Amino acid sequence: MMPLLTTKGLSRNFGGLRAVDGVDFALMPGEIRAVIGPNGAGKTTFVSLVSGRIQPSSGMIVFDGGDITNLPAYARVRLGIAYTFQITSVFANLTAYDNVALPVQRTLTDGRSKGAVYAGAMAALERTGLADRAHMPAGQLSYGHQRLLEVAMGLALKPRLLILDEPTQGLADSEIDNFIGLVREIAKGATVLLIEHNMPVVMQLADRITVFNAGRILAEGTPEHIRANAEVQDAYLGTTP
Amino acid sequence: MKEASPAKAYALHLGVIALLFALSFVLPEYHHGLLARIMVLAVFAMGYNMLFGYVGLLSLGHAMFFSAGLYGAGLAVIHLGWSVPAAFAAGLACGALLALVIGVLALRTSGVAFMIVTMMFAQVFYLIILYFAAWTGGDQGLVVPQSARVLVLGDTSLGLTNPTVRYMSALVLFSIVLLVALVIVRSRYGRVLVAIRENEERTKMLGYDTFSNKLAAVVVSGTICAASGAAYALLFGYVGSTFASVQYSILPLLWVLLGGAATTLGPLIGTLFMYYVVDITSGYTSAYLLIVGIALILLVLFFPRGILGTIRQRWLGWLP
Amino acid sequence: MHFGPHLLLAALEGLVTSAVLALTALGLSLVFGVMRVVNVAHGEFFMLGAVLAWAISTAISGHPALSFLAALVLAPLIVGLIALVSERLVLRRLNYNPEATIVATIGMLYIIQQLALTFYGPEARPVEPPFSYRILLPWFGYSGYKLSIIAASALLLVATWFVLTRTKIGLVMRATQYDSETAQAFGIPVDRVYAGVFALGAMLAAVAAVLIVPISQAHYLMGQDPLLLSFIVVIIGGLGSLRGTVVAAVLIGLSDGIISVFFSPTLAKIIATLLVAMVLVFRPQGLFGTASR
Amino acid sequence: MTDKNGFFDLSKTGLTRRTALKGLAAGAGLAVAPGFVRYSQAQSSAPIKIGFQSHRTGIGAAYGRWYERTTAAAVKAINEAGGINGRPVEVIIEDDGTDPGRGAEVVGKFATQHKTDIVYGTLFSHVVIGSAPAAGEAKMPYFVVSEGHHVASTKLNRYVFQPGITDVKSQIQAMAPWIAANAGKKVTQIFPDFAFGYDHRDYLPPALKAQGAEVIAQIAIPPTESSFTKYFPQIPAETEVIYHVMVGPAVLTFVKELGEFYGSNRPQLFGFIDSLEATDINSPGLEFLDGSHFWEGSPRYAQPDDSAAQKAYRAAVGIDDNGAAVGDPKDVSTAAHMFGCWETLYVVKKAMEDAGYKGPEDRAKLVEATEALTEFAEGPEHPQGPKTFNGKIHQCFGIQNISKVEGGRLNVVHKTKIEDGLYEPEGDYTTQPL
Repeated sequence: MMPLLTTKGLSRNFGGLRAVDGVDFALMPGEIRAVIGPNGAGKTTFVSLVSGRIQPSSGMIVFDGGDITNLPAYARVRLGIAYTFQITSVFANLTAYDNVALPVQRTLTDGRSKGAVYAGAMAALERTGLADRAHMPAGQLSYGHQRLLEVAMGLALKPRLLILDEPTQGLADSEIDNFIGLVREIAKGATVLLIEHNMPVVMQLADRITVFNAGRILAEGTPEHIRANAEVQDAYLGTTP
Repeated sequence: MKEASPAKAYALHLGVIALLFALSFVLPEYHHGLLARIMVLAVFAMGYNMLFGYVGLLSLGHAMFFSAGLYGAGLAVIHLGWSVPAAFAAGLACGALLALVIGVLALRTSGVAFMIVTMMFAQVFYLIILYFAAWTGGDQGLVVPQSARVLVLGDTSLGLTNPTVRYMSALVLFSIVLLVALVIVRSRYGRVLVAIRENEERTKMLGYDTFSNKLAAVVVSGTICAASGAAYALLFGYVGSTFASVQYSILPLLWVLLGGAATTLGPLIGTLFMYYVVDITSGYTSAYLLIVGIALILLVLFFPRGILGTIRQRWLGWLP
Repeated sequence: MHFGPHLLLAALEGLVTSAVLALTALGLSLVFGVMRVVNVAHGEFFMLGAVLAWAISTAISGHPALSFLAALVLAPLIVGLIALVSERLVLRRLNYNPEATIVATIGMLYIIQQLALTFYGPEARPVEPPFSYRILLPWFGYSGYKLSIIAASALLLVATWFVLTRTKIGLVMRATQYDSETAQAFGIPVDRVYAGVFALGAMLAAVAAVLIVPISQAHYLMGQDPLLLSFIVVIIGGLGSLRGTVVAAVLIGLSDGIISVFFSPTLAKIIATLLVAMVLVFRPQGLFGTASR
Repeated sequence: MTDKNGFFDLSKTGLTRRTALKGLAAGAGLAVAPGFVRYSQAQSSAPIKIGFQSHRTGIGAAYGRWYERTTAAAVKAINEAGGINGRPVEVIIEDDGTDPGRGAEVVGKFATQHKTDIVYGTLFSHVVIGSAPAAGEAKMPYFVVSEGHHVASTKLNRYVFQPGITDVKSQIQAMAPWIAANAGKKVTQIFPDFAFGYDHRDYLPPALKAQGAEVIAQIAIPPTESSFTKYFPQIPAETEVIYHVMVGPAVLTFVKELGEFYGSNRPQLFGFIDSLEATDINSPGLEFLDGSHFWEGSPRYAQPDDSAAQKAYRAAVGIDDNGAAVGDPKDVSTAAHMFGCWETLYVVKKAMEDAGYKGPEDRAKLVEATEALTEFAEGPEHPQGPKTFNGKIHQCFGIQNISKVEGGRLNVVHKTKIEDGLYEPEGDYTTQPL
């Protein structure tokens, strides 16, 4: 099977700092992949490169067999790469409905889905359990609901690759359980790339784990494999309880 | 916000149009004439609001779009002898084309730089009008001959200098632009514009080419302003460089802020309000600018969202 | 006249323009940089400085140098006070919201302009220069006072630079500019810093006006051009960059003078404005600013 | 004053706006409610209402004030002598902000709210041109005191007149013989790069050529300029006369910088006093002008040969022998132009009386009566001098003064003849429908 996403020698420098340094990465369709690593390891920079929010200094990115290195972010979204922000950035002054209607109408325009904006948006809200809050301004939702809305927006984009940047950050335990269910649900139709600090969540969800350290891939493998890896223990797991 | 009470919003707007229509028959002559002018300039404000209110792009150069329409239409009549509809179309085309060019350049910037760049392009436009004084009349401007300001519809010809014809022409233009604006802001496209205003980065990550959307908004906005300018030239018979000066770039901003940015009726309310404040105070004192200044400060202190914006915030959440 | 002397003259004229522009723009830049307030009334503070200079120099009889000096000290102080009051009464209550302050300062612009028209009148009035020495060059004569403006402005700019970079006041201002919330947390009275900066900005404009008024008369509408030019200088120079502001002022002043040697004046203005606009389009952060955000 | 409709409650503003310049028959006849109540001209005691479009704010404000003073003086004189057709004259002032857009609105306001009989008084050309369509549409006689060539160009409409001041084309043409004979043959022109300057740019060269002189350089200066030195190197060295017509608040700078540039070793200077209207000729920095010459419409300083009419006019307006306000020597008048207000009002009076003018319904008659005028004799009504009037182009032509700056005053050294300023008419308003 051909990988959905590959990167070759992907690098990004900020001034003298090599935030991402020659990363070769491959992601198979249908996978749930977790990216872990200590703070400053380059995880967020890496997914930002993949989503097109920042441009690489060198290297290339291939999505579904096509070179997307020079595509602007919005074009990548239209190809099916959706990105949910680490810091919640829903449109606070717009209603939850409008927040979701935006991605829905996008997919309609692109011809990637059919039907009406209203139905599509409500479906995404139903799926995340926000339907009854559709007409509340997003800024007035609780933090947990805002995170869910963020996911709903990602879902509404009908992604083939959904990038979730620390989705459980700030969520209560009960919310996290719901969330794990939701991601599994999503993974039935899409490939998921997940940056996560919460190790139990990672271990429960991920098919494979990629460990970043200092801008490079330190290790990659199944959760069991990673758990057993001494280097990873050293660099990362050992420092967390 | 969008799906709620569409009927109410349309009813309100049609009601406003009906009211303006009815006013034509009861208003005293002076206010009748003044209102015709206000409606034309409210179109200018609506065009400005399209960009400033909904996309959040603060331009200080919209006088150039207004005067592109003004000169486009006016000079077509004066030098080429075009008919009123053709001249109006020429004005629109000039505005749209100018907006496209300016948009492509100015949208490379944002924030304060966007303000300054638009202001400077407008200044260039103003100076060009002065430079080609042989055709534009320079700072003195030109009169559009009364004999040419006749609208021929089939067998009837309507003189645009007739107060009723002028009022109704202004009302037709105003109504069309108002309804177009309402449709746009309630459309998918309008939703995208607001999203860009709220968070452009996020909008990009939802798959929107924000540059193209903003460019389209600049063109729509510029074209509406040009429509106002073209109508001004044809209805009131004068084209002059004053209308391209920076003062006329600040005026629509004021009108929109007063009436309420990102409200469809705000531009009309703001223009109306400002006109009557100047008109009334200039009767009491020659220092009316003082009163206008104080009024502005009081408004911004106590009604920071403008008149309609405050009403929407406090009482009528469904106002578009 | 031959090309060389012509160019020299244009350059001298450009430098005078630059000197005044640099001071005015610096005032705007401070307010803009520290408070994030677009002060549309800045040009009116400039005008007030000139008008007050006329009033003061007419009230004080005696040698022109004496009355001019009095104006140079008093006019900026009065303007600073007026700015302080308007900051307290209006801008602070608006919480420095960018859009609201634009409207409010437009209101201030109208008020100041109208008051000047009412109390000062519509005429352009001259102020006698402190000294009138005509420097005779081989090709043309030139005003000695104009050259002294360049020197005075340079002196004031150095003084401002010193205050901003070498004193505690400057540190406090820079801290507020960098992050007002953190500054507040560190016990910096942000509120008072804002008031001070607004007054200082207005005073710089007033000083520039007092300097220029002996060669260009006080008039109640004189604030418009400096406002537009200052905005351009501030943006081109890059926000909050003192060096950038000065360099941009010199650049714009000189280009204004020198381009007019080669083209018909209105065409020269068109070209100069277009050039500056294009710089902004292709380098929106200004020539010296680092990319914002 | 009653507010009969109470709709917009604007009649109160009307009251304060009405500057009744002469104590006139108060009472019911005066009450004019804007709006629903159709205004019918009451009987002969009702005042003739003149809407005065004044530059109270904006760039023209320095002129507007003196135009108002002259107008007040003329109306006072007219009313004391029994008014027009036995009816008092009332002036209603509206500020146009020296803005053509607002100007057109003000004309509309006079026509439809104040219901004035005529509109009058505009100075700045762009305001005249911007307001003219509104006047034409309202069929409102519009008497301007602008000196622009716009009226005589016949590009405006049949309702616009300029019967009180010679237009600039004629003025320029009348200057040429004197310049060629007395100042020099090689002339460099410096003028503002806008319409006012273009009249000089276009009309002076042919006029000088006809006199055997020539314009060797034309230097246009943008209206936004506040410093001029950088333009002076363009003045050719062989220049014998610098002909300057700068206007606006920066003219003092212009003259001072010219002085710094040339020192005492300067060419002859000839200018239009427009540069220095409302400015004391003895201001610091203007010493340089000593010995130079100026066009003046009407002399600022009292002259030894002033007519009795001129003396009476000066006293009535309240200017002293130096052309400043009586009691305030710093408040210098715009003497060269403002006489036009006085004379225009007397032309209006004459035309209204010729037409048997009763009210707005007679406006067409007033237009025709004005067009029928041909000559104005020098006298109390025309203190500046005799004039001819061309009804086809709605423009009057009078004598012009050339004054020399000597010892801090302007002394008239030459008076042109009316014929010096006559030119071929460029059109005919009387063929337009009324």
